[in-house]
This record gives sequence, C-alpha cells and structure tokens, in this order.
Amino acid sequence: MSLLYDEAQQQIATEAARVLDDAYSGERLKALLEAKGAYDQEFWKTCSEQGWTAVALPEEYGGLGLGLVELGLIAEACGGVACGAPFLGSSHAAAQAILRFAGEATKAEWLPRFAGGEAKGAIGFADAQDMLPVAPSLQLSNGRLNGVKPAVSGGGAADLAVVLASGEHGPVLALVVLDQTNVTRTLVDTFDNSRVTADLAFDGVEAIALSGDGLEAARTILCLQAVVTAHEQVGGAQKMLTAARDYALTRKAFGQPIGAFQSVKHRIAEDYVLVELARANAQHAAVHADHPEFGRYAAAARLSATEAYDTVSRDATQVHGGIGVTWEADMHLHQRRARTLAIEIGNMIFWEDALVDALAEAA
Amino acid sequence: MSLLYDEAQQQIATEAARVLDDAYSGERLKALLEAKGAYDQEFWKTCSEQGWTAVALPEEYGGLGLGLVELGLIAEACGGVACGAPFLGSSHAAAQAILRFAGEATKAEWLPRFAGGEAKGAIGFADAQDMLPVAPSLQLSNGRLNGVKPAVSGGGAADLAVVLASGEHGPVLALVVLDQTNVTRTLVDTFDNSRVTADLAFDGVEAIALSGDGLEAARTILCLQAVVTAHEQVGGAQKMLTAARDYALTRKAFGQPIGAFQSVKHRIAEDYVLVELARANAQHAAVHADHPEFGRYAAAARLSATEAYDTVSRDATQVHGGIGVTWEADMHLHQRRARTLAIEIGNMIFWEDALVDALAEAA
Amino acid sequence: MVDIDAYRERARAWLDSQAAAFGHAARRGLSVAEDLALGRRWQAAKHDAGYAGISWKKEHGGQGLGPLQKLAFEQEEMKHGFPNTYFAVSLGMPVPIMLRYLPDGWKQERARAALRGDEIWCQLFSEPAAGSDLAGLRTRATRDEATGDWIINGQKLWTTWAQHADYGVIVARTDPTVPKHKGLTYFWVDMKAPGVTVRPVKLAEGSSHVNEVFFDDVRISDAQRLGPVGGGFGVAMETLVIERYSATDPAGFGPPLALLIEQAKTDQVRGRPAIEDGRVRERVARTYAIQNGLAAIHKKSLLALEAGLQPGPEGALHKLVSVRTRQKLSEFAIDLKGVSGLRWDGDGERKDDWVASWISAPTGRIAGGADEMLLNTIAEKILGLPQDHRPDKGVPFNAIAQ
Amino acid sequence: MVDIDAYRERARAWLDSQAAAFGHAARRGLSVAEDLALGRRWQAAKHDAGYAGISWKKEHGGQGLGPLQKLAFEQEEMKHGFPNTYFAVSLGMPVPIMLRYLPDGWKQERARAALRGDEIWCQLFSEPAAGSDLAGLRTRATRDEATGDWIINGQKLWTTWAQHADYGVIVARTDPTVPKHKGLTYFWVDMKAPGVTVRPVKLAEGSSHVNEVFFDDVRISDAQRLGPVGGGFGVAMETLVIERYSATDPAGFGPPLALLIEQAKTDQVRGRPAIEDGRVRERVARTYAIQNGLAAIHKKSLLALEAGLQPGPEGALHKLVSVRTRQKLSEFAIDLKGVSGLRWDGDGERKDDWVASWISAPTGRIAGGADEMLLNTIAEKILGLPQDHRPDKGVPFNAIAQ
Repeated sequence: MSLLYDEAQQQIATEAARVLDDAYSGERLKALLEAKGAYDQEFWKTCSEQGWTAVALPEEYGGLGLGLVELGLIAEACGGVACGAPFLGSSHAAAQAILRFAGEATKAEWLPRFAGGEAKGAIGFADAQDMLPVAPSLQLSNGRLNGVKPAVSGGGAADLAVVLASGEHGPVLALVVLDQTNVTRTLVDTFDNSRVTADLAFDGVEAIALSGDGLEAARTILCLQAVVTAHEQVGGAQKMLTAARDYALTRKAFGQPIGAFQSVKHRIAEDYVLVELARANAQHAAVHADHPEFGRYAAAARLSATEAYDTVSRDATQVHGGIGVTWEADMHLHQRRARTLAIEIGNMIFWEDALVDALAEAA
Repeated sequence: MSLLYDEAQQQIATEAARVLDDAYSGERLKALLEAKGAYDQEFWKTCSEQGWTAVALPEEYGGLGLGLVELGLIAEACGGVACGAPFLGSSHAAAQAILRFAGEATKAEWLPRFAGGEAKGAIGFADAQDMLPVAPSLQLSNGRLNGVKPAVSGGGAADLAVVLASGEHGPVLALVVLDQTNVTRTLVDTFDNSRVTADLAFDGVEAIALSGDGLEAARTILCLQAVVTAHEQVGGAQKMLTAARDYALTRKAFGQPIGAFQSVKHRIAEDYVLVELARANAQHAAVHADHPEFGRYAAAARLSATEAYDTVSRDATQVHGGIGVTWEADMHLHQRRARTLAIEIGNMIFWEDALVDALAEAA
Repeated sequence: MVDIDAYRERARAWLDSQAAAFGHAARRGLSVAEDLALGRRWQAAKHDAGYAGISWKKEHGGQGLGPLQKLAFEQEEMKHGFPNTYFAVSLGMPVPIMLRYLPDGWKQERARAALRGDEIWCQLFSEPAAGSDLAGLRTRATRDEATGDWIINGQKLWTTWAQHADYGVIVARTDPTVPKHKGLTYFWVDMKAPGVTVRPVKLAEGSSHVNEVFFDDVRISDAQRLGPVGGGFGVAMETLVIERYSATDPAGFGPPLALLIEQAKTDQVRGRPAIEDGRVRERVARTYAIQNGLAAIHKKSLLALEAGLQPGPEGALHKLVSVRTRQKLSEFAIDLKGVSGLRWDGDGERKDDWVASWISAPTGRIAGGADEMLLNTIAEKILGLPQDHRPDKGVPFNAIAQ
Repeated sequence: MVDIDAYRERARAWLDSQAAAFGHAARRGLSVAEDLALGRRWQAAKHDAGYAGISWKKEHGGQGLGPLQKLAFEQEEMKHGFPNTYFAVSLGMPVPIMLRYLPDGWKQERARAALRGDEIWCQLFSEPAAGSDLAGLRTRATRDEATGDWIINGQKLWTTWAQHADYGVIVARTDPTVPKHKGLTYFWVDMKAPGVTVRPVKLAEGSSHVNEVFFDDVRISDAQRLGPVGGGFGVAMETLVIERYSATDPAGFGPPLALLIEQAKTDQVRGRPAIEDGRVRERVARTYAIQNGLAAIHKKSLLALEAGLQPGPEGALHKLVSVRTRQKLSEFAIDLKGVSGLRWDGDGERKDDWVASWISAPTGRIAGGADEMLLNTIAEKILGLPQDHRPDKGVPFNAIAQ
C-alpha cells in the first residue's frame, strides 16, 4: 500500500467530510457536555448509514473489506467535527478483538452486527492509571466475571465490552455482553460527557475468554485503536489549525490582521508543522498495519497526534483571545476532546514506554 | 539577610564588573580553546589581587568574612566575561570542605593560602556520569589513595583536590596535594579547554580523610558550588541577553531593526524571563545559605540558571544569524561555557533528582 | 519590617476567626445569589473590622495604610476562600478612579456603600473588536448640544460582574475623526439606567462572571464625565495602574505543587510510585524552580516597596509565567492520572482540582493581558525593543480599515 | 517503482565497491588539500561511472535521468562519507544556472570540467548586511559606458568553498535608485581575476568552509551577464530552486537516534540503565516520532514526484524540524554523559559525535534559511497568512535607512 491516497480513498475522505459538515452542530455537542450519559445518536446513525462501521471488517462478515487507511480517513473527518460518540473507534477495536481472538461462532454472531452498526463496542483494559495492568483487578474464572472495570469510555451505552481480566493462567481478554443482569453501569461525570464513560461492575457475569496472551492481545488491539484515534486527533487538530488561521486573517488589532504579528503567525506555522508530522505518522502507521514494526509506527502516530491535538487546540484558543474562552466558541469542545483522546487509550507516558521498549529491544 | 543588595554589596558588583570588563579579551579566551591545559593566568591574578579569593572565608584565616551573597556577585561578573579559569568556584568549594570537615592544622595550613589565591583547589566527586557515586572507584585506605578520578575540572593546574573516595567505612571525602610523585594528571581535551580538565590518577598517594559522611559532605559542598556557579551562569546569560538585545536594535533587515520582528522580540523577552527567574533563585539561595532548606533553594538556583544560560546563549546565537556562528563572535564561547557549567557539577537530571528527593521527603 | 509582620499576624488571627462563618466550607453548595449575599456580609464584616480599603485615604473611608499592609492582608485572606471576588474589580479600580475625579459629597456615599459591599461598580472597557487594542473601541458617546448631555450607544464585552453592578465606569468614543487614542472620553454610568442591558457570557469552564453590556441611547449628564473630553485614554491608563500592587500566587492561582507530589507518591508508573519516574521528577523540579523564582522576585519587589523604591514591571513577568506554567502542569497532572483523569463533576475549584485549573487556564492566559501583550510589555518597557508596526498610528479612527 | 529500485540497487553496489578507496576510512587524517584532491578523484570516478549530473540533460554532460534517480543515488552515497562536499554547491546551482543562460561552446567545457571535479564554481549571494534579506545586498556593479564592461566593488560573505573556486555567480546592484528587488543584475565571474580576494571565515565549530570575498574594481565583460540588467533577483530566485529536490536526513545530519539508545543502555541514571529513566524515555520516544514523521513526509513527496505531481514546500518544514530537534537531542545527549560529556578532541563528525553535532547545530539553524524565515515561508506560502510589515517595500534602495 502506498503513502499516497488513491482516488477511491480520497473520495471516502471527501464524502465523509461532506456528510459530517452537514450534520455538525456545535450546539448539540455542547448540550451533551452537560448531560451525563447521553451521546449523539444522529452521529452514530450516520456512521452506520454511511457504512463506516463496516469499512474495515471483512466482507464475509458483512464488512466492506477495506482497512485502517480507509477507516482512518473517516476517523479524521469525525475528529474534525469533535464527533459526539466514541463508538466508531471502540466498536472497531472490539470487532478486531473478536476477529483475531474469538471462535467462529462468536465471529458469526457479532461481526455482522458491528458491521451494520447495530452493536456498539467498548474497550476496558485500564485499572485507573494503569493502562495495561499485569494483574487486572477484574477476575474471570469458570466463565464468570467479578469485579469492577473503571472509567470505560462508551461503557454507558455499549452492547458488548472487551475487558482485560485476570484469568486462571494470567491476564486474559474477555468478551462480555453488557445488557444483562448483574452488570451495573455507573455513569461517570467527565469533562467530555458525550463519551458516555462508565464504571462497569460485574457480579458473576457470564463472559467469553478470548484466545492468546491477554496482555499481548490487548497491546495489539490498543495499537489498532491508537492509529484510528490518531487520525481522529489529526482531524481535530486540523480543524483547530484552520480555525486559528481563519481568525488570524479576519480579526484586526492595531490596524492590521492579527496574523501579521509573528507571535500569532509563527505559532500557527509551528502548529501546522505538528499537524503535518502527526498526519504523516498516522498515515504511515495505517499503511503498515501488517508490518512487523507496526507497534512502533502506531506509537509514533499516537504520540505525535496527541501532542498535535493538545497543542493546536490550546494555541487556537489563545489566538482567538476572549472569544476563544467562551462556551459559545468551539475551542473548548476541542480542548476537552483533545485531553479525552489523550487519556482514554493510554497517556503519553504509556506510549512513550511502549515505543522505547520496542526500540531498545530491537537496538 | 535581605534579598535586596545593600550598598556595599552593590559596590562589590559594580567594581568587579569594571575590573573584568577592562581585563576581558575574547581573543585570549578563544586562544585557550585551542590550547589544552592552559588557563587565563591574568584572570586568576585579578581574582587574588582584588581579594575575591578571600571574600567568603573567615577573617581568622585571612578571609574577608563575607559570604555567598558577595561571592555570588563576583561570580556573576566573572560569568559575564566567560572567565578563563575555573578556580574561583572550585577553590572556594575546596576551602569550604576544609573549613567544615578538616582539623585545625589543615585549616591553618590551607585556608590562608586559598584566601590569598596562592593555592588553587579542584573538586573531584564524579565517576563518569555518576555525579555522586555511592561506591567511588577511587580507594582510600591507610591514608593512601589509589585509582583514578576522571575529568576533574581544574585538575590540570590545581594544587589541592577534594575527592570522593571509598574509605574503610564507606564513601569519604579526602584531601590530596596534587603536586607530588605518584599523582598523574592527564589533560583532557574538552570543548572548553580553559577549564584545564584532567583525569587524576593516584598510585598510593598520601591523602587526608575529612570528617563526616562522605556523601553528605559532598552534597553540602556541591550545593555551595551550585549557588556560586548559578551566579556565574546568570552573569553569562545576562551578557548574552544584552548582546542579543543590542544586536536586535542595530541590525536591520527588510528596512527595520530585526528587534521589531516579534519572532526576535518575543524570544528576547522570554530570555529575559529566564534570566530574571534564575537571578532571583540564585540570590534567594545565597541569602539562605544557613537555612534548613538551603538544599532545595540551591537546587532551584542550579536548575533555573542552567536552563537560562543554555537557552539564552543558544537564542543569542540564533538572533545574531550568520555572524553568531563565526569563531570571531563570542557566542560560541558562551555556548561552550554554558554547556560546561551545566555538566561540571552535575547535570539537570542529577539536580532534579536532588530537589525532588528533598521535596518528596518533606511533603 | 516589624510593623508589617505584626499587622499580618493580627490580620491572620482575625481571618482565622472568620473562616468558619465565611470561608470555603460555608460557601459550599450555595447558589450564586446566596454566595453574593454572603459576600456582601463578608465585605461589611471586613469594613467593620477595619480591613476594607486598607490603602485608601481616610477621608475616602479607607484605613490610610500602605500597599504593604494591603498585600499582607490579601495574601492571608487568599488562604480561606472567602467570597470576596465580587468586589475585587469594584474596589480595585472604578471606585478609586471616581474618587479622584468627582467632587465631594456623593462620591463619599458611594465609596462607603462600595466598601461595605452594598454597592458594586464595574469597569466597561473592552469590546468585541477592542480587547488588547483598547483604543480601538467603538462605543459612541454623542453630545446632545441642546442639553450638554451625552447619549451612549454601543456594546461592551468581558465586563466582570456587570450583572451585579450598580454603577460602572466607561470609555466611549466622542470623536471618530481624530486618531484612535485621542477621540475617547471617560464617564461613569448608572447600570440601572434605561437603555442598559446586561447579558452574562458563559465561559468555557461553565461559569459566567463576565458579561456583554449593551447601551441603547443611554443618556448621561456631562457631570458624569471624568477628565476632559478627548482625555479618556489617559484616564483609562490611570485606572489600570491603580491595582498595580495586588497579591500574586506563584502557582498562577492553580493547585499547589505539593498536591502533585502527594498524588505522585501513590499513583503508579510502570509499577512504581510515579514520583520515581523521571518525567514526573522533571516536571516537579522545574516547576518548583519556576515558582520559587517567582516567589523570590515578588519578595524582592515587596522589600523594594518597603524601602520606598519603585518596583519594576515584574507583574507582567509574574502573570505570564505563573499561568502558563499552571496550564502545562495541570495538563500533565491530568495525563498522569490515566483514565481516572477523565473524571470531573465540575465542582472542584481551580486551586485544588487539576481539571478545574486546566479548563479555566486559557481564560487566565487572556484576561488582564494576553501572553503576547505581556511579552510586548517586557520587550518594550524593560528591554527597550521597538514597538510593533502599527499601521493605524496617527490615522483618524474613521479612516482605519475595520 | 521497479526502475528506481533497480537503479538504487546498482548504485549501491557500485558505491560499496568504492568505499574503501574514497570513503570515510580513506579520508581519516588527511589535510584539507589532500582531502580536496581525493574529492576531485572521487568526482572523476563518479563521472566515469555515469553518476555525475544524474538529472542533467545529456547535452550538458549529464545522464538525462530524473530527480528520483538523483535522490536515490544521493541517499546511498551519504552512507559512506565520500568527499563530495566540495562540489555540492558547484553542481547544485551555479553550473546549472549558467548552463541555462550562457551560449553554447564555452559552457559545455565548463560543465564537463565541473562534473569531473576539475573546476569548482561558487555562489556569491549573501553579504554582511544581506543574509535573510538577500535583496538588501550592497555590492555594486557599475557600467563602464566606454566599453560596456562592468566594474564590481563590494564584499560577499558566507560563500561556500570560495577558497577552492575557479568561477562564481554573483548578484550585484546595478541601480540603487529603484526599489531594492529591481536594481540587481546577475553575472558570472572568474575567481582568479585581479581584484578578487578570498578570505576563509572560521566558524564556531572550528572549520572554515565559508569565506568572505572582496571585490575591488573587478572588471567583467557584459557577456558575463546572466539575464537582463535589473533582472538579477529573478535569476537568483531561479538559482535557489534548482536544488529543490536533494537528499534529506530526518536526523538533521546529526547522529542517529539509535546511537543514543545504545548509549542509554549502558549509561546509568540513579543506579539503573539510563534507558529506564523517564526523562530519557521521553526524549527518545518523541524524537523517534518526529523523525518517523519527517521520513514519512519525505517518502510521500518522493511518491508524488514519481507520480508526476508537484510536491509541496515541505523542505522548509523538514529543515526547521530536523535541525532544531538534532540540536536539542545533542544537548541532552551531552548532558546525560555527565562530566564525561565534556570530552571532545574536535575530531568527531557531526553524524556520529554528539558534541560535534551540537556545536555545529547553530550553523545548521541559520545557513540555507534561518528558522524564522522557514516559519515565514510556511505561514505565508502554505497557510496564506500575511507577509511581515516591510517598510522598505517600494522604496528606492538608496532611500532606505541603512
């Protein structure tokens, strides 16, 4: 696969951006900030109607048989509008976990539902600050889950969760249907409520253990998630970059556009640099999904996308001056989302460590 | 003692700057860069003639009975001219080690010589990257030193060294006269040769063990050295700041002084901030030399002075454009000195760790 | 020195005695209206105890003391979270400036009411198109030649606590045909007058302490003018430097570094206490060095003040560094928490909660002097570097491209 | 795609076979004169093997291939440390531009001599007062009305390898009464002509590959003019974009990140391998992310080139980021070594020695486009932000305050 998008891929990107721009409403997204447990159902409907939920799943399970590159382009478009639900990435990750580590019956049961967007997935690996606990507090024994998985993004509305638990022979990934008795979802108030984050408590709940070493499998899924998320972060960062550029061209102070002041002009140029590095890394990782060094490419994408989105949204706020810090402006939506995406699937420290471990081992 | 310099202190600073500005020669300093093992003897003569070597030693040993504040002011002036010898700080540190941890006979023998500038001291604590080795490779037993202390600043020309060695009961500071048989000084080529850095090898050389826990004592001496050095770094940083400011006012591009471009103007303003923070920290530490929390104040001074000098000399070079990267310009003298002072008495990591250990223990 | 210490000691003792009735705990769960009412009682209590208008002249109802006493009191007051925010602008700038310009009598009544918290004044300077560039403001005051009155039309923005204000000071353009600094005039206005509309602006962090204020044919008498016609920019600058000495916080009014250290002892990185990780250590150490430096600079400027010297413009440096550092540290502290860092019920305060501190930091980096303006102040006022190119310089206001 | 890969493979094999005779090891300990002589032989060897002027037209003595082949060869050549530095400017800009402007005959002889390394051309653009602001140059070329000749007076600066050059291209001011961009004219000069004095400039890192060049009544014929009188700025810009596609290095021509990783495995921090320390991990990880991103951007632009698309101005981004990152990483690597980091005998090369890399990094951040100019390029050319205020715009050169 090439680092240059082909025509079909470019068309996916253009179409996704068009559809989302039409559907976008900052007002609706801000309302979600103040409503715990609600997500943007319109957006999710769009995802399934447009076939985005199916893009990166195999045709034999109702998917479109495309890959990370195409899903990445869609995620990028979603990031641009700070989309009001976490499921595009988390459902894909859940589906990939099933595809890679579950038996045929499970695949046949769940993958078509994910492809069609009828099922929503959530990923619960972390125990508080520990992104990949060696000894997860959640216990899986005799096919039953017991314990709590805290702060699971999408956990408040997902149908199925992939969780990292302590099994009889060490850490293991488990598949658990959330809509059953003895599952308690406690919605968590966050600074970005449309993620429908929830603590998930299990009291002897039936679950399916996935195959393979749990930590290895979790790492694989996280890398896939990181690349999709990196595209989403790039989309958000690009949106903030464009907003800052446009504002700097129109807003005047001291008789000239503020973009004529190098403090503003060079800040935006530096932000452009961050976005382009992040974009190139994200694309590079997506193209190399099957490469033996995919892990390090995914980590590079993750690190530069996180830095780009945090920095560019922070800078765009600053460039907008007073207007930028109002509730009405979209800057805080993106700053919140930037921080959320920076944390949900592992913080900078976690990914730095993952990357350095890979590099040091190879060196 | 007050954070405001009194009149006598201000006079010391003014006088030192006047004397040094007269004596300063960038040409002479640059010649030293290419001559291994040579230092600026004129500068050192000035130090003793002006009584600077005596400033911070007690009157009973021929000193002037002043303290870190006054020595700091002199060090700041020396830093401004990237002085051509390391001994003002290292001799003071050696003298303090004797004053605090040696017997009366040693004090009476050495302190007057340090005060008069006839003796030059060097400090050798580090083993390669380890600034304060728990088990120094240098061995002291039965009053004899064996082994090597690498890359000791001033070691090529000092009369006396204070070294950290492994004694019979753990780490210990030892005093060793360098001008004796079985001491081999191997001059080290560095990027700042006027520091007369040398590897010191001892083959059964007589040495005096100082009292107290060797690591604790070394830490105390390092903190004193850090505060004197911080002033020197502030002096260098201030010099580079002024140079950048002056150049930005006179050099024109595109029909205006380059200081009118915010990329230059704001960079210099940021550098001013770094210098002021470093100056305040250095002064604060000097004033609190006897405070129970002196250690953390010294570390704060060290960290901000190192950051200031590195950054401001780097930025001043950039502001000067092509001229700044020539041998003829003084920028590289200061960049080299900034890096040298940043390393000689412990790198950023070492001082960050020292500070955090102190803060975490207290918290 | 001794005097100040004794003053501070007395103030601290009194403040400690009031903390239960008015401090942080007493305010928890109050509505804005209840909190404001408590604030008014707190201001009255301060007044009765001799701690209102500390550095004001006695004839204005103040205590006739100096900036050092005022600063000492403010530093101690800061520790308990008293509801004093509603009066900070009012007593800091509008009331003192009107005391300088208006004739005796009425102004003393207003000053006393303001000192007791019965009345609040606001400051109507910034506008949608005039933030950093204050002199670019567009609100018009047109003379009614028949009566000598002025008719005000236009819109102000970012007016702190205008929703509770009884009076305000305002700068308006009285002559658009001269260069922008020269066509401005300064007035006071009755915020309850017909034609004044106040609309709170919700900020990114969720609170609404600033407002849009609309003026629609608001008529004021010429006696409400402060300073000469066309001299408004000068009076505005005079207003802004009145509060030159106010309490600062090296942590940028964010959480203390000790909070992060405490958390990093129990939080884990790679299976060990986070405080053992180099990345955490670097942030902690460097932030400590910055905050210690800021505190030392502040102490030096107090000593200079005490010694009768004029302190330099270190306020710009302090604000620039402290708030930016707070923003970065808060972001890092949230990061360090991993997925736990997502939790936020909007209830924490910016001095003890990293999310609250982080989410309100952008406001701090803009309000009262944006970073870029502070850097210009340092570069121009301290270092003597050239002013930015300003194409509107000397150009009549109505000839500047808008 | 296959063609390029095959081309690269052949080139690599040939380069490998030459490494012993001309590569890094063969150069160790040579004087500058010996190294230059070896370099001439290397250039001749490349010419004979068909690897000189890869993307030049065949009628100019080149290979008639495209930028992709040239880039592939350069990337492979970079690995062995061949002595090609003396010819980089010569073959990159001056010779190609004179080939475009001069009549046939003489120019073919010069091109062949340059391609074989027998002759070297330099580029006389920058001056003491005209670096980033090239059009502000002051070197004068005055017409001798009697003969039509031009008399050159003035001083050039930062002229790479002028001390070895046989010829040079030069921009001089022929009319100071018109705005600065319009009064310039472009010529070639014989560097051995009377009145030309070359004085090497020693740089901070100790080397002297750039020069001051003085022109003292140097007479040249009008036939040495390239382009119209007054059209010199345009020809200069044309010259500068000829080398648009040249090999880049994500490490900014500094040591590879792997070197730091290797060292950090054995170096210690707090009694453990340095690679375990979070501060080291942060630098390693973030530098990797930057360099991987730069490499991906470069790969994309090659693919675009291959597909016949015009790549964007990513060169500015690449230079800005790679060199700055190299500077910071080198500084950190020196720091990490503690007192061992002081050692430097001046012999290391900037690609394998952190001190050499650090000490020459400031040159890298200025030569060929200072950071500030690169940011302007990005802001203006890519993002469409306004040009800086330029008070000299449209003003006759001799009326600009100098």
